[in-house]
Amino acid sequence: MYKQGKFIIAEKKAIAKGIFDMTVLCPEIAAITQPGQFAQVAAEGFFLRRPISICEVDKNKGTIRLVFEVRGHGTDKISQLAKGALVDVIAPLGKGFTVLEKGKKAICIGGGIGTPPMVEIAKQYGENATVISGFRNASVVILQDDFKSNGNRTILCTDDGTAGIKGFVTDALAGELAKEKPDIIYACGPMMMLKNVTRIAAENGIYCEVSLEQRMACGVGACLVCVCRTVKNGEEFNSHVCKDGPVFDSKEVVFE
Amino acid sequence: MYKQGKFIIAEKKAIAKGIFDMTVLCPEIAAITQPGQFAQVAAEGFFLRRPISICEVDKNKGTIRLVFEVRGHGTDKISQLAKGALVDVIAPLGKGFTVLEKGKKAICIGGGIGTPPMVEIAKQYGENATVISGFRNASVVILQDDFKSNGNRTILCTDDGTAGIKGFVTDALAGELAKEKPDIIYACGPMMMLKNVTRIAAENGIYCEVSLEQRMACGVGACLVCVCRTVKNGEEFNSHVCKDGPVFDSKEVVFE
Amino acid sequence: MNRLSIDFCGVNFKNPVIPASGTFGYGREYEQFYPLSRLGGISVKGTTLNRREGNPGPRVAETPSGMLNSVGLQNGGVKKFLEYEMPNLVTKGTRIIANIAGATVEECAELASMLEGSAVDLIELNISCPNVKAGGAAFGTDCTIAGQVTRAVKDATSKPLMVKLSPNVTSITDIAKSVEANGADAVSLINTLLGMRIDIKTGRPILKNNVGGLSGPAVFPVAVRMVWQVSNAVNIPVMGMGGVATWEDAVEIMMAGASAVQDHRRT
Amino acid sequence: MNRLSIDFCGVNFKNPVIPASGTFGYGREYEQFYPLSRLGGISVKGTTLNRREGNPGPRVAETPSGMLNSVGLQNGGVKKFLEYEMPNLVTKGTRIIANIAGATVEECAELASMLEGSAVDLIELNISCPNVKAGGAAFGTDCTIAGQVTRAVKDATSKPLMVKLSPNVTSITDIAKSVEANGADAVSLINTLLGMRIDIKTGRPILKNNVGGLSGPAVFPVAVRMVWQVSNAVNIPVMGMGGVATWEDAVEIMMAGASAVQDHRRT
Repeated sequence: MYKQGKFIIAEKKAIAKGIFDMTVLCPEIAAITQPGQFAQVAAEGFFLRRPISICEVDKNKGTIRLVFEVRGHGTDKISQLAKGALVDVIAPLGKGFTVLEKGKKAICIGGGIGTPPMVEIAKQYGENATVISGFRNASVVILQDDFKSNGNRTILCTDDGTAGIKGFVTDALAGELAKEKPDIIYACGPMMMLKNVTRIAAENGIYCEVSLEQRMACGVGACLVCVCRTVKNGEEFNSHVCKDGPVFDSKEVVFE
Repeated sequence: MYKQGKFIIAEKKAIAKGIFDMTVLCPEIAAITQPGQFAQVAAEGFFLRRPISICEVDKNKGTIRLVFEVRGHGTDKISQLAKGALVDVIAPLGKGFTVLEKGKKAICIGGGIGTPPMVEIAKQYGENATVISGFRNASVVILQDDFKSNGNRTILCTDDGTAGIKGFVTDALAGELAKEKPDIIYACGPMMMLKNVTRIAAENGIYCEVSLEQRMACGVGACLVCVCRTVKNGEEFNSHVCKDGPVFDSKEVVFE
Repeated sequence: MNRLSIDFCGVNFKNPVIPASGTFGYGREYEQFYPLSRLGGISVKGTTLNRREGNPGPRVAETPSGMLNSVGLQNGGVKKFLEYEMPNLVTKGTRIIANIAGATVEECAELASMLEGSAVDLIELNISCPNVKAGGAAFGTDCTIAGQVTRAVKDATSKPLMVKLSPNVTSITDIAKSVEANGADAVSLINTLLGMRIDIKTGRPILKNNVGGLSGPAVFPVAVRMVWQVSNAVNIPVMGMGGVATWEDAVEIMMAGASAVQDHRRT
Repeated sequence: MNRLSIDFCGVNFKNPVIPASGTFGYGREYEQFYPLSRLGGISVKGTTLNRREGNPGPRVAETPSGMLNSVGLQNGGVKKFLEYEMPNLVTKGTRIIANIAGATVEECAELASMLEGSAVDLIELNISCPNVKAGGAAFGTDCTIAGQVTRAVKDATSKPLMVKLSPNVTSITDIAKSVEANGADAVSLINTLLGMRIDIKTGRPILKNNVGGLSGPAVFPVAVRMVWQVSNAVNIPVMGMGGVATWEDAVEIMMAGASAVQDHRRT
């Protein structure tokens, strides 16, 4: 079940170089949104909507929060929408993260602009979640305070060491697993990162869910363009990020 | 010589049902604009600019005034631009009206949305100009006060008599000519009206200029799409409204 | 009485607007938006003899006022369509147009014959796909082959047959006349225009398949022109499609000669 | 040295970007915006043997991300071009591409021969116009006729010859190979796609000529695809055009295989 409509932008600000943070007032969407789902956002003058992961949901205020990077003319157009303006959104879309029962421990891993969807899922685990996020450098570090206000433990990595520790999130993950194994791992970011996280999780026998990206059109599973390669009981087949995902059991994703 | 740029909208208001009045601050354009010239106005999301006649020029304030009717999605888009916003304009374009020396008398005839260009040309003649304007009904009558503040004499006609006298501008013109013949007649409006004005002017031996309309693309004479049929010394040929016009000697226009 | 209802080559549609094949899945995805019973009919996504995985991704590229796609006819095959989709579709109270595509003339005929027992109202034959035996050239780009496949399918079915024409041809009227002469009860047009986009950051085509089908408002003027040409060249009804996004577009393409319209739902 | 300069079939252009024929007149209208000396060259509007009045209006219709036009080759004829336009153009310090169109093979050849003495750098032969002797079908839609007219023009001129190809064909690579085999020194593509719009208020086509040529960003994906196909099929250079509106578009169509670009100035 998803809704479409034009909703008021309650807040909008830039939070890093080319990265925007937009809060949309849409109670009917907020009420049914699960962690890890996404929204299809219209960019005026462009034929296709832009899929944007839902960073956070406030069911009391009836808002969803979209944190996105300007990657082209379309996302640039969306980023120009001002507080108080209307934004055309279809949400919530796709299959979100599996949430374990209270008391279970999770490690949430975000790579660059793959970090936003970790806010809502990490919130479900509070102090039982460790969030490992990695960025190119200090100028594009985002959402660390949001994780802290979730009560999460945070480990910040940058490629060049200009913020947090110098290194990859996978190094930090290995370090964490050496100390204690969580009940579940969530990851979103570049394919290479997801591939490595998947391998490490498998080696440690930990269930892992990854959130994938693909060029998308309808967003609801009708047009079949947002294909990704998956495997079940030894058989490979095509799944679709918008409907079968964006969240997949990492064991079922075929990484080239 | 014409200019292109994005200029600030100094004023914008609706002045009748579906008719908007926009004042644009563009000193470099205002400085060189002649009565009867037009502007090419960009409508966001549309490939072609919309040609709009220049209603009035204020060289001191550095503004031009555009009065236009919403005829489709493009003009509707332009009508949504707010005071203070930027509008992308190319102007002044085309060949304007011939202005006679002081003291000469003129009759200016506007039919419906063909009325706006009469404001600036009538202003040149002050009390020596009689403005005959015709509209479908009272709900779409525009610019009468502007003509009065020009010092012009005004004769208002409506098809249904809901404002001014009931009847066509051509009837009013015939009546005026019976009393006194002006040195020149200017007209802008539906082709049928222009055809009749042209005939009446010819019968009375009065020089007459008409401003034509045609679907347009480049607006500067390069693409040759805005064709109109004209005649000179007995030979018929195609002219182009954007460059050879929009104003033509009525004797040179071929009316079907 | 319903003033919107039409008779299209013997099939009664409660209204002339039908979502285009490939844009609407099997209706399941959009049911909450558009109760299927309100639609004139539904042209379900292309069905082949055997299950097809389709092309690798990326399968889509945005273009000005349109998009390119190269799904590659991914579908579960005709058996799954009959066993899994049809039982659901027949309960929806709308006309069912089965869109079929084969790699050979024989395969197209076999597909049609397998639909014989079903509740399918109208068969739409896609001839824009490559004819394996003719070196991969599309059936729809050659008058003779287009006629042959039409005749073979017509002989294999008792259902009305509509042939979906490719716009990537020198003379679409010649193709239309050939399929009409070979038994087509109707034609639908236009299928997508072949196009390409390149990612200037990488220098590589955006689509993994390099080229794909262009659809959307960008192609609408070509669709209107071809519908106008074809409806003036044949005596069978024309179903118009290609960038139809608004009610004004539907009116315009019907004014060009279409008796019904397949539109491209925008969500 | 100028890193942007290119050699295109023997003609040196100071840069590879050239306004497309028909969009730029003879340069006079845009001179104040774009000093002609800064352009790689100019492809002047289509020139015919005798003066042509062109089609009646309306000649233009807007489309999503594009427009239809049906100017009908209005121009003053080749004599006026040589006597009135050339003397002005030669002073501009840019390469001059003369775009010529004829109603018969012989007329095309005569046009080319009349340019012999002139300072024209490159002849662009438009084969998308109707061949009167072939019942009005465009030269560019038949491999044999396209080859014949190319050969006739090549034999009539000592200047490099570029043939402008029509996209309204089943296989543009076959046409390209045929004109290459018949002496073309280069090809330019794509010309406009045939399209139509209808005014739903009147039910009549917007263009007086009913159909017209579609140009603008809407057709860019088709242009990229055809440039890619043709540049992989022939050994002569390709000048790419069709909806090129931004520098990114120019880069993209050159990545598809074009050595130079004709763009469509937006003002």
